[in-house]
Amino acid sequence: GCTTTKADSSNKKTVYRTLKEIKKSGKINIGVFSDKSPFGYVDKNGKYAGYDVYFANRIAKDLGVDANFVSVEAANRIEYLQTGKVDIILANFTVTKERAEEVDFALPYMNVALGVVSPSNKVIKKLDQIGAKDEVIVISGTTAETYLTKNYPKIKLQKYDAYAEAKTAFENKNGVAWANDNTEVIAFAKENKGYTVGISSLGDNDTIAPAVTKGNKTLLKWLNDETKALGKESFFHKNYEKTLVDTYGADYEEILVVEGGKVK
Amino acid sequence: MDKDILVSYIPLYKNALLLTLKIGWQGIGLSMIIGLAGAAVLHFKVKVIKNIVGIYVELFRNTPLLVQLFFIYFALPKIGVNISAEICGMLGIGLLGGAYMIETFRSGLETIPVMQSESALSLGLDKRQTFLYVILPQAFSAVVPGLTANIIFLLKETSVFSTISLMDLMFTAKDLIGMYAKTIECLFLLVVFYFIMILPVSIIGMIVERKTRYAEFGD
Amino acid sequence: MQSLGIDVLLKGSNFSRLLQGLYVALEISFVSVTISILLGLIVGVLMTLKNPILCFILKIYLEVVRIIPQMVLLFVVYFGTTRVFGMDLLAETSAIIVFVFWGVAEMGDLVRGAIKSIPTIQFESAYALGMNKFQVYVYIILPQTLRRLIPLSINLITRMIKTTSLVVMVGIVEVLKVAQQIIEANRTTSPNAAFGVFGVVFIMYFLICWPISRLSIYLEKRWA
Amino acid sequence: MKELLKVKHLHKKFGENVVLNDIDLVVNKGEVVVVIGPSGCGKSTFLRCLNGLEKVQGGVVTVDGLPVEPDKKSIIKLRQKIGMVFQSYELFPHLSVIDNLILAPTKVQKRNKEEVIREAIELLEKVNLVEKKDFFARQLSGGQKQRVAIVRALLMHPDILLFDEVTAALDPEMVHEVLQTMLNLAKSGSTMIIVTHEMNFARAIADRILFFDKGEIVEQTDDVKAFFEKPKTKRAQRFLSTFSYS
Amino acid sequence: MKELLKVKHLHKKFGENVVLNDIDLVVNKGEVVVVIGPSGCGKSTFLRCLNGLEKVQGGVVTVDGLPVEPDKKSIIKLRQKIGMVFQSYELFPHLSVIDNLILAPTKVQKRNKEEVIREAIELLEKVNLVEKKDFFARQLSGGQKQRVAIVRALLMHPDILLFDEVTAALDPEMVHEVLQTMLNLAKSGSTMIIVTHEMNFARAIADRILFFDKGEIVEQTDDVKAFFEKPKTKRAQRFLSTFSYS
Ligand SMILES: Nc1ncnc2c1ncn2[C@@H]1O[C@H](COP(=O)(O)OP(=O)(O)OP(=O)(O)O)[C@@H](O)[C@H]1O
Ligand SMILES: Nc1ncnc2c1ncn2[C@@H]1O[C@H](COP(=O)(O)OP(=O)(O)OP(=O)(O)O)[C@@H](O)[C@H]1O
Ligand SMILES: [Mg+2]
Ligand SMILES: [Mg+2]
Repeated sequence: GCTTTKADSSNKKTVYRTLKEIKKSGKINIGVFSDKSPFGYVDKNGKYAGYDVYFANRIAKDLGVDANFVSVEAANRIEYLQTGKVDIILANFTVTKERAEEVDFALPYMNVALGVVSPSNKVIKKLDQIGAKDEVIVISGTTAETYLTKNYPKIKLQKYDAYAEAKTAFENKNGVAWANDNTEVIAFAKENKGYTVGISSLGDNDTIAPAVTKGNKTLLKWLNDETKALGKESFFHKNYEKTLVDTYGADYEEILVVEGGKVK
Repeated sequence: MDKDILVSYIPLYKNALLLTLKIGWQGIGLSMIIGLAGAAVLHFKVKVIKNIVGIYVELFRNTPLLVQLFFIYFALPKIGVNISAEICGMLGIGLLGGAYMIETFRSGLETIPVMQSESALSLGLDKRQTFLYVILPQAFSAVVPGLTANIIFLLKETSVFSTISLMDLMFTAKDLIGMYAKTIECLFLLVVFYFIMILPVSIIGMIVERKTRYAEFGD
Repeated sequence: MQSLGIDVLLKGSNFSRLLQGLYVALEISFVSVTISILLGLIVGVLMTLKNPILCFILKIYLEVVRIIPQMVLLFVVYFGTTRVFGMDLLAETSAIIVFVFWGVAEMGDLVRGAIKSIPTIQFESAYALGMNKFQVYVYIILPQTLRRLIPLSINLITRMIKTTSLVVMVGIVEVLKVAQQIIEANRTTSPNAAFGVFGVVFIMYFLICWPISRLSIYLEKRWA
Repeated sequence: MKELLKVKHLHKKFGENVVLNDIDLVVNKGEVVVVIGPSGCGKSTFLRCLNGLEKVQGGVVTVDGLPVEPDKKSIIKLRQKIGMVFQSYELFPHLSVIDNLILAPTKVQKRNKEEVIREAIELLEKVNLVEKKDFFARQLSGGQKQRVAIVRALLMHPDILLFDEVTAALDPEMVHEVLQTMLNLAKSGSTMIIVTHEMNFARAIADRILFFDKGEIVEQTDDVKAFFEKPKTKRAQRFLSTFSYS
Repeated sequence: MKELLKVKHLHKKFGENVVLNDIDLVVNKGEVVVVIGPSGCGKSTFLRCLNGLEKVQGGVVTVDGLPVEPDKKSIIKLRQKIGMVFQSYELFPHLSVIDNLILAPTKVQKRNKEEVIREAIELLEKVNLVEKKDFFARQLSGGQKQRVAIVRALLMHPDILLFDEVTAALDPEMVHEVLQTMLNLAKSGSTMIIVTHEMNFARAIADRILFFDKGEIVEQTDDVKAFFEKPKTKRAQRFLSTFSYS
């Protein structure tokens, strides 16, 4: 909004920290989810872990600084960047037009496609099968929610805050289907009998990317260079094998991973 | 702040307001019934039930609504009781509110001098009539400020409805911010709609308090 | 339904993290409650002084606090101060500011009510003894209001403790957030963990708040 | 003469504290009994026992032959035979004068509302309060409140009226109004038991004096004049002497 | 004789309601003035004006030559010269008897605590309450409370004492105790203004009687005996007649 620009112009000092300042301080603040396994979560030893965090740790290492993780919510990711309270958001942040107006996205490091899972006895294969009274379960702040809200405004969404609640609700038959990242729904169908993924890839392929405060050119450039460089050593494949393979299996590695910032 | 965005969000907020009001007020209605019944039980010192009411109050007053809702909504279906999110929200507010209301009504009843019930009894009114015609109407005036505070508190507590997928005002705001990143506009609208929801309660509370002040003191 | 997932709490440092989260919640609420009570006493006294402008301002303050959701206040204090003034408050500080802002208003109103319930004759007999306003409040009125305040403020305190779960919005990891983290981290291995973990959180809150409300009943009886 | 109220071996304790010790009394129809005695001697408690507001530890109270038992259903019926007026706070502040008056007759005795209102207004006229019928308690003076309370008790057509220091909270001129009302009732043949500290009034109204001390009836006499001039017991002498100053 | 208190052309209104109308009065050292009159005539308001608890609309009150002005700083000092005892609820319930007594002398007059305690105990002995010194107000009877309130006022060494119906809420025997205490004070030469409804007491203690009606002094006399036997004004005659019953 306009307030951001106003704040930017009225304060001589910029809200963000340049690459130099970060390096000098010896610490980088990275906003990650702390309860979105397997992307960003806290393991049983109290350490941040997951696909996003693995990347974040590498960033800190290559910058030669310590990583300071900040637990963010879907609703405050943008605010954290715009006030410079974190330097980078690495919180499963899907690139969208609206968000790109507020923050700067670096090169992507992952794909998301959506999938829809439904009970095997009433499989939803096409979205127009969903009746006017039926409700589809989504998790608030995810790509599925954004996508369905925008492209299928008629479909009634039942929104939950967290995975555990969405899952329990789905099991309790509170919705006819559950839309989420396709990896998630596939994994769910694999683990739970009686459910089928009727739609395994929906809409355009969106990407997930790190984000920095708008205008933080030095950090953005460094991140892009870093992503490209990491591509040479297949870093994100390694990341996948470390953090995601247990949940999604090896089949999805090629579909999900974006290596070197280049979307296929 | 972007006017177009504000305008385009208003319908969503309006729906959320209606839902919050609907469930909130049903819950508040329930909480008042529970509050009155519970306070009556404590007032009449009904054996056994009195203790149950006591345990209920302690349990619901001292634990977060979020967790209460979670159990009502997610645990009950596991044992075969299925209730819709709306009813669950209403129950949650009603049960939490009931615990607070009992306390409020009880303290209101205690402000009525014993002499009042004694003079009612000596006129031949029975306990029920004394409670209904003499004690309760008077307690009401003492209770109004507490009641107003409780109602506002309960309307605001609807913000934890996100756990059970009810799109109340707070959840709508958080959700829109998460999707479209317009934090300031969303929070602004949130405050505006809370204002619309809560200010009338405050004002009505003040008016009712003035109208029902029978006691000898006050201005 | 397999295990209710209480076992996930025994893994690694999970349980101690939950306790740590509880500690964070209690720390913030304890500090906020203490400051709120002290400032609330002053604001409550100010509300009873017959100064129309002051009364009006305080009335508006109370209504504002009642209407604006605490989450918005958190955003305003934590992010807003940075945006507008370029200040960088700690998340904990912001949380305490917001809770104090809220607590002082509510406490002040309780104090006002309690002072109003003290018979005028108490003020007058103190004045008649040659005391000044300050002495009357400190020696006569406030000590008498404290007793009436106990049950009411205990309600406020338990509510404040429960409301601290909002602080996740400014990145503070308190007990409910830790619970979410544990549930999520184990979502594949222990899908029902939510019930067990939330159950434990339920008990934890109860074990904290219940003694406080017992204490109030005890004090109320003792001082009656 | 009809025996209306009978008390036999009444015992009342609060915890270990004996408040009424073996009280016997018979009140006949039309009689005015005045109870006096030092503070804390049990006068109020005695009236409250007659009305079933207190549980007793021994003895019986009968009104018109029926026993007064606080926890029985029958108490509701019995209380309608006994009107009681207290020292203070006795009007219901949330009701107007007329609503205070008709509440019990219509709700308890289920009498016709119009008829009760008509009777209420007649009685209000007798105590000069008819123009206050739509006022609330807080808008009345203390003396007016007490007169309304008396009318309220009368409207139930009780067989016997109990008055517990009804003028203790009033100013002298209001005391006068209220006591005058009671004197008129006495003249019209009402049966009454009156607790009072107004010795001049006691002397004027009483058919019989009961002097209580420490939960016992220390002196009881129909010769009211003689009692006030020279009571038989030392205790009553001492008590009466406190009403003069040196 | 020293003029201690002087009231000149005192006017007091509540809104449009004139409560005190052009009151003049001089009280000399050692004098006991008793104020009587019907309820609502302005007696309490009058005492409250003397003490600066009410703002006045006209006239001056001086104590020992100094003007009583409610909003001035000087009022704090002046009030120490004027002791006041109210009808009821006057002890501070959160403090023990002794703490009630020493609060003002130590905090307001900054006197030495030990010395104040010693004096307090002496005075408590005089009113037979020394063994209650560590009790709280709720543990005392009404009469005991009022005697403590009187001691509390005395401990400030006031030049003049104001009593506003201090016995109105008490039982006869307690009334007696308290009035006896006041009689003793009068004998020891204290200057007092007393509002009371106890006519026997007024007669016994007064050096001068002021009869108030509708905010004015209707009758004022030093011949106390004559006033009670046959007051000069019709109004006072009617007032006194309410204390007897037909
Ligand atoms: N509810 C109660 N619990 C315990 N003791 C009580 C209770 N009510 C009265 N008493 C005690 O019983 C005794 C008699 O009290 P009661 O009120 O009958 O006296 P009274 O003669 O009416 O006195 P007064 O003239 O002051 O009204 C007193 O010692 C009193 O302390
Ligand atoms: N704070 C007040 N506001 C308005 N009117 C008042 C106030 N206080 C007293 N009055 C009025 O002033 C008049 C005098 O009251 P005051 O209390 O002085 O009478 P009083 O002679 O002491 O009567 P009583 O014998 O009943 O104590 C009354 O008409 C009363 O209604
Ligand atoms: Mg009594
Ligand atoms: Mg008076």
